Amino acid sequence: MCSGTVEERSARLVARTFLGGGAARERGPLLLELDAPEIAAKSLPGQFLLVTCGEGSDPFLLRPLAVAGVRGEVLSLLVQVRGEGTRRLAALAPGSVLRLRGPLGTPFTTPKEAERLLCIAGGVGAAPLLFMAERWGGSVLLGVPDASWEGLVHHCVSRIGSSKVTVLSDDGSLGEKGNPCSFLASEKGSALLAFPNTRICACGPTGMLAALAEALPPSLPYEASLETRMGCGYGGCLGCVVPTERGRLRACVEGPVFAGREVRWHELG
Amino acid sequence: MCSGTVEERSARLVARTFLGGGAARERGPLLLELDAPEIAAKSLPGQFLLVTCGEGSDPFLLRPLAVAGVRGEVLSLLVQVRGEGTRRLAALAPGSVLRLRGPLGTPFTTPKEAERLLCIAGGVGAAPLLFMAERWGGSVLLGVPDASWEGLVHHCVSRIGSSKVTVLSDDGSLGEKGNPCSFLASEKGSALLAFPNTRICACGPTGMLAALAEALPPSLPYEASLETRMGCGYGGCLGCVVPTERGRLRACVEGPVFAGREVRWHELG
Amino acid sequence: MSWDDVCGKSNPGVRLSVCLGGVTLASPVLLASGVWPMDPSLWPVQTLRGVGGICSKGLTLEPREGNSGIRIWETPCGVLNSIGLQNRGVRVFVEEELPRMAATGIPVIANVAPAGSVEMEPLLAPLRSAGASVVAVELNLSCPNVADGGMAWGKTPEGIREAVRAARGCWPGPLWVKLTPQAPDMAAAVRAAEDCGADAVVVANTWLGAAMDLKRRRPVFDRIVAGLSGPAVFPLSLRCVWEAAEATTVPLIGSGGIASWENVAAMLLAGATAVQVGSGLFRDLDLPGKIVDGLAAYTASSGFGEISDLVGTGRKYSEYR
Amino acid sequence: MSWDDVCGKSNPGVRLSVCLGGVTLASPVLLASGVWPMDPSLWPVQTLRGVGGICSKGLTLEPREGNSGIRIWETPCGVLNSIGLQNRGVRVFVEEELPRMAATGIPVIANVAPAGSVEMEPLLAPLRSAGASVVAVELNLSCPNVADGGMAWGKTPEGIREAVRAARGCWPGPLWVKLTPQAPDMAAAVRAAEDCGADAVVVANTWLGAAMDLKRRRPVFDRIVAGLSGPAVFPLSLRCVWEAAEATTVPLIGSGGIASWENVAAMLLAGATAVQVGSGLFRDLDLPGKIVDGLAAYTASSGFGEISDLVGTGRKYSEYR
Ligand SMILES: Cc1cc2nc3c(=O)[nH]c(=O)nc-3n(C[C@H](O)[C@H](O)[C@H](O)COP(=O)(O)OP(=O)(O)OC[C@H]3O[C@@H](n4cnc5c(N)ncnc54)[C@H](O)[C@@H]3O)c2cc1C
Ligand SMILES: Cc1cc2nc3c(=O)[nH]c(=O)nc-3n(C[C@H](O)[C@H](O)[C@H](O)COP(=O)(O)OP(=O)(O)OC[C@H]3O[C@@H](n4cnc5c(N)ncnc54)[C@H](O)[C@@H]3O)c2cc1C
Ligand SMILES: Cc1cc2nc3c(=O)[nH]c(=O)nc-3n(C[C@H](O)[C@H](O)[C@H](O)COP(=O)(O)O)c2cc1C
Ligand SMILES: Cc1cc2nc3c(=O)[nH]c(=O)nc-3n(C[C@H](O)[C@H](O)[C@H](O)COP(=O)(O)O)c2cc1C
Ligand code: FES
Ligand code: FES
Repeated sequence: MCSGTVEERSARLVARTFLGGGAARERGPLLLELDAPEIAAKSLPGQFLLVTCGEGSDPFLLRPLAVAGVRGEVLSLLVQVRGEGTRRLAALAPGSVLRLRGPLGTPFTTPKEAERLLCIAGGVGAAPLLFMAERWGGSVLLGVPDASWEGLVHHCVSRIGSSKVTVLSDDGSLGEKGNPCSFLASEKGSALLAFPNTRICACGPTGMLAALAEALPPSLPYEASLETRMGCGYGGCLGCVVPTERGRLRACVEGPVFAGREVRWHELG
Repeated sequence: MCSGTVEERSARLVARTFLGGGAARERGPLLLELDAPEIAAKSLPGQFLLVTCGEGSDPFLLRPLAVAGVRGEVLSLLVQVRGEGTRRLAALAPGSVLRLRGPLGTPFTTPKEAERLLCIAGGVGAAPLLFMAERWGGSVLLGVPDASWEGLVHHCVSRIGSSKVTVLSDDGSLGEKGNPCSFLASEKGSALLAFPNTRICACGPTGMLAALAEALPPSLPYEASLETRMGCGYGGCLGCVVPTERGRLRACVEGPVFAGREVRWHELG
Repeated sequence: MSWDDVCGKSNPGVRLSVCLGGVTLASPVLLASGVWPMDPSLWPVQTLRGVGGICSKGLTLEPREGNSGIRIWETPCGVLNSIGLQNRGVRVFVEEELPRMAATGIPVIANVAPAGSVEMEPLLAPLRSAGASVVAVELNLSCPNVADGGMAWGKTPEGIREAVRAARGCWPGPLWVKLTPQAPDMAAAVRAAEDCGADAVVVANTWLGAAMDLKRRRPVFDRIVAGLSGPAVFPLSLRCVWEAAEATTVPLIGSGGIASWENVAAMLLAGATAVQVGSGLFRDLDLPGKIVDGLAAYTASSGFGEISDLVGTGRKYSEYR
Repeated sequence: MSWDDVCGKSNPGVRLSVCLGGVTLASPVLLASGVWPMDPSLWPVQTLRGVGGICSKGLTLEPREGNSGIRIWETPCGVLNSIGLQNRGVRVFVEEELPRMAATGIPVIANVAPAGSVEMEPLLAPLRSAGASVVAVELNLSCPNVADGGMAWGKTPEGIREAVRAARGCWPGPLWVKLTPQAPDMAAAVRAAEDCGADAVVVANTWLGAAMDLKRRRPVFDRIVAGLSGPAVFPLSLRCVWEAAEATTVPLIGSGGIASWENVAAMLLAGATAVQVGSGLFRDLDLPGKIVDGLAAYTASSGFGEISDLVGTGRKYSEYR
């Protein structure tokens, strides 16, 4: 009857790797590796966790973070420091114990045999997509702002192979100059999309996801993982809803992965 | 005009030593050594600091802790874990940075040349008295509950010499069986008090301090350092007042050291 | 997993059950309205240990899609919410959601949010037809996040009287009334509810707050104001419970900021018979279980045999005011 | 150290000063009543940077020794206090304390807590005689910690009117009125103050809370209830300021939970002209300086030249309610 698979457990931080270069080091992205066998075993690409970022009740809410990979009993997260919670998280020394709630949400659709997976990532949006590409094969289009993101690029390459990763940067200092949208509009990009049976998974800034929904050929399956503020993570509070053609749906249950063309992008803050 | 000497500064924790034995280890007392040159230089025995016990606003208030010693630029605190704040404080690894506010309060009266100082400590109440005895000479009567306090006894002995420390424990497992009050009522204790020009400084549980006020010969100067809840530490909020013959006085300005016979002990919670 | 499994196991020797205006619950810890899914397949199982009952989402006559824009905003030790009663309507509740919830064996309390007295009968009729599946109706006079009905009603004793009378007229079973802390006089509010037949009073819903978005230079919430909950408000809700207990003999259910067994013990000492846990679950899915464990130990160490023996024991002190 | 030294230095390019109902202050950040010593020899110097004025402790006609028992209790992100207006009385203030405070060059606001209308004249007469040393009188209609006067007055528009009228009659200088958040209708409260001649309104004092001592099994405070302040209440006081700004054109001074420049910016965007910082000092003695630094940077990045240009800019959003 109460068949919920969501669990909340303590997990030890076994490793912390700063991927950001130079001055950006503290900002991340960081790779956090956690010893979390039960949750790791159940997690699928596109699912996420809620994570405590310190003791006491301030910050009060847990932070949503995508499962960025599972290797045996170790679950990894990719974290970009944006505010106080992620700052505290990034400051935790290996050995620290966190509480994890998960796995949460609906994963990306498992590609069919015949399908070819194209993952489109903006910055730390790479997190769920790396897990996806690692699990199901496929290539990754990764857009980043500038060269301070080199560490993330290396991390992607080391995990899924350089032949599978196309890098774009806003200022041209890493890979090609541009972003996933401008790339897909280019000749090379169109060729990529013309490949038969392509399935697209995307995660990154809302603007990018919305632009993709406009730009991608309507025939291509397109799923996007969205970010919203969350209370509970298990579908109780309705704090995380996303406006869609099917009404206001919970990012933590029906999402965070939504059919890209179902989302009412213009209604999103 | 605004000549306040209170400062608030960041200070690095340079060493943490657990003095509690066995299972009591985490409970303390712990010795915390902080690199705090400016505050160390100004601190006098009996004065205290307010100390943050973590980031964020929970716990919200700083914790009052007596200055337990000063050696060059290093200021030491003796902390017993009683609640959430001291628990967090005890969990901080060396290298952590704390905020310190101080030095606060009125110190113990400096003994006159001719005076012989007798310090009476209950448990972690030893903190300001060790500083006192170290600075001005004098002997220490230290009452503890049981053998788990051995580390504190050793610490006292190592700082002021075994000949100067008399140890009493409630269960007789360390030093003599008894407590400072029962000891002073004994023959040995009376002899100690009969010594001319004795000045008494005490710190420890309120019950002990009150009992001393009753028991000590009225001719002996008797000062006691009290514990009350505090907001500001600098005399602004009037949250820390102690009922005395001269009215409700601030423990953070007029105290924490009070003339023992001036305090209205029965009005204390 | 049955109700018996989830309650009462871990604390032999201390009786956890409470009697609450005609309803006996296995534990004084309820899950507050609006934080728990209506679909048991989503329920995190570990949370159910220690739970004496579950309050439904605020139900309205017709389905509602709730508020637009940001709905959840973190504050120091708390959270602001502006959900706006998103729910599928009382009929879908009775037909689809309630049967599944009731089948878990955990008592279900139906939280209803009528937009006015005229809605009372059509809103409660479907619940009457649900029979014993609804152990109590919780009349929400306190939602700060909708324009109609809700809090406006709950702020004055007259409004409370009107609403409770209307509900009492069409709901024969146990009737709980959930007050708003925006009511300026808790004592008068709780007496109004009692006078008109409330079997228990919930003290209280969220506190009206606001937040500003410095980047967008506008209020965070589309409706500007939102409801504050979480540990930040605990001292305030405890005070409300104290004041309410001063004024009534109707059983009280404390709500607002509960995040530990100590909070619950404080509520009981102040006069509450039970409590509701809401945002506390956002931080700790084991909270109900931890609460009953801690409460049972405190009860035993106080020399009592039942958790409910604690109720009001902090009120004997009389040197006040 | 002079007033000029402590304000305005660190932010060239952005003007920090504000005009507040006839008083010009070098910074919008004031030290709230009740958290700052009356004796400048105790003032932590580092706190003065960024401070535009200092509110005195609540002054009463006769000396008061304040409340017995525990006076300060920590809560999640906040603090409950039950000081009960301990002070040496208005005459000692005028003769001993005020001259020393005024000599620092920092504007002093006299916070007065009359026990009733009859006390108004004798309480304000000594302050009149103090001349320019008192830049404003802050009429405290909001102390939750005493049995007489205080909050009871401030809860209704009628009470506010009576009190402000009485004060206005015997205080010709700038008159600020400090409201209680327990007033059920902030808009009505602030209008009442405005109607009777308040030059500025402080929104608001502490929130009525309580705490229970589980060991002693009784309320922590001898008076049971106490005033909650600190970051926990910030969302609540911001909402009060929003509501007040909706109802009045009198300058507002935000108070309650301010612990960062972001909090102050939010208050200004919501319509406050200045703010008071109280318990925030318990945690951070550099708070006022940090606030003006952050505010100045935010002002500049918003394209404004003065901090006061921010006032009300968060209110232009109109899709609400
Ligand atoms: C399903 C999901 C998966 C995510 N995966 C990742 C990931 O793998 N790596 C990563 O770096 N980030 C991820 N994010 C974004 C991440 O949750 C936010 O950056 C983070 O919560 C910010 O917290 P903070 O305390 O640093 O910021 P603050 O602004 O201080 O946070 C204040 C509050 O707002 C919430 N909040 C702020 N920004 C966001 C946001 N963009 N999305 C959701 N909540 C927000 C916080 O959770 C917190 O409750 C994900 C978000 C969602 C919803
Ligand atoms: C002047 C002075 C000097 C002190 N020196 C020392 C010392 O050297 N070593 C030491 O171990 N302890 C000392 N104490 C006691 C120490 O401050 C408390 O044990 C500590 O504040 C408890 O905090 P907590 O978070 O662990 O407990 P909690 O009970 O969780 O604290 C909750 C709140 O109550 C306050 N509080 C609780 N107990 C006390 C108490 N006994 N005294 C004052 N405030 C209290 C806390 O500061 C906090 O604000 C001193 C107290 C004072 C007033
Ligand atoms: C996200 C959210 C949604 C809520 N929805 C409702 C509701 O529909 N009906 C209701 O009566 N109370 C609702 N509440 C109020 C809670 O039931 C509870 O009374 C309040 O949050 C205070 O308790 P807490 O601090 O434990 O959360 C909601 C609270 C939150 C946080
Ligand atoms: C210890 C303490 C004493 C206070 N005394 C007074 C007072 O005498 N008069 C008054 O008007 N407000 C008094 N206040 C209220 C503060 O001035 C301020 O309005 C309130 O604490 C909210 O602000 P904060 O959250 O910044 O502290 C007191 C507050 C505290 C914490
Ligand atoms: S976060 Fe609570 S429903 Fe999604
Ligand atoms: S702690 Fe504020 S006056 Fe002593």
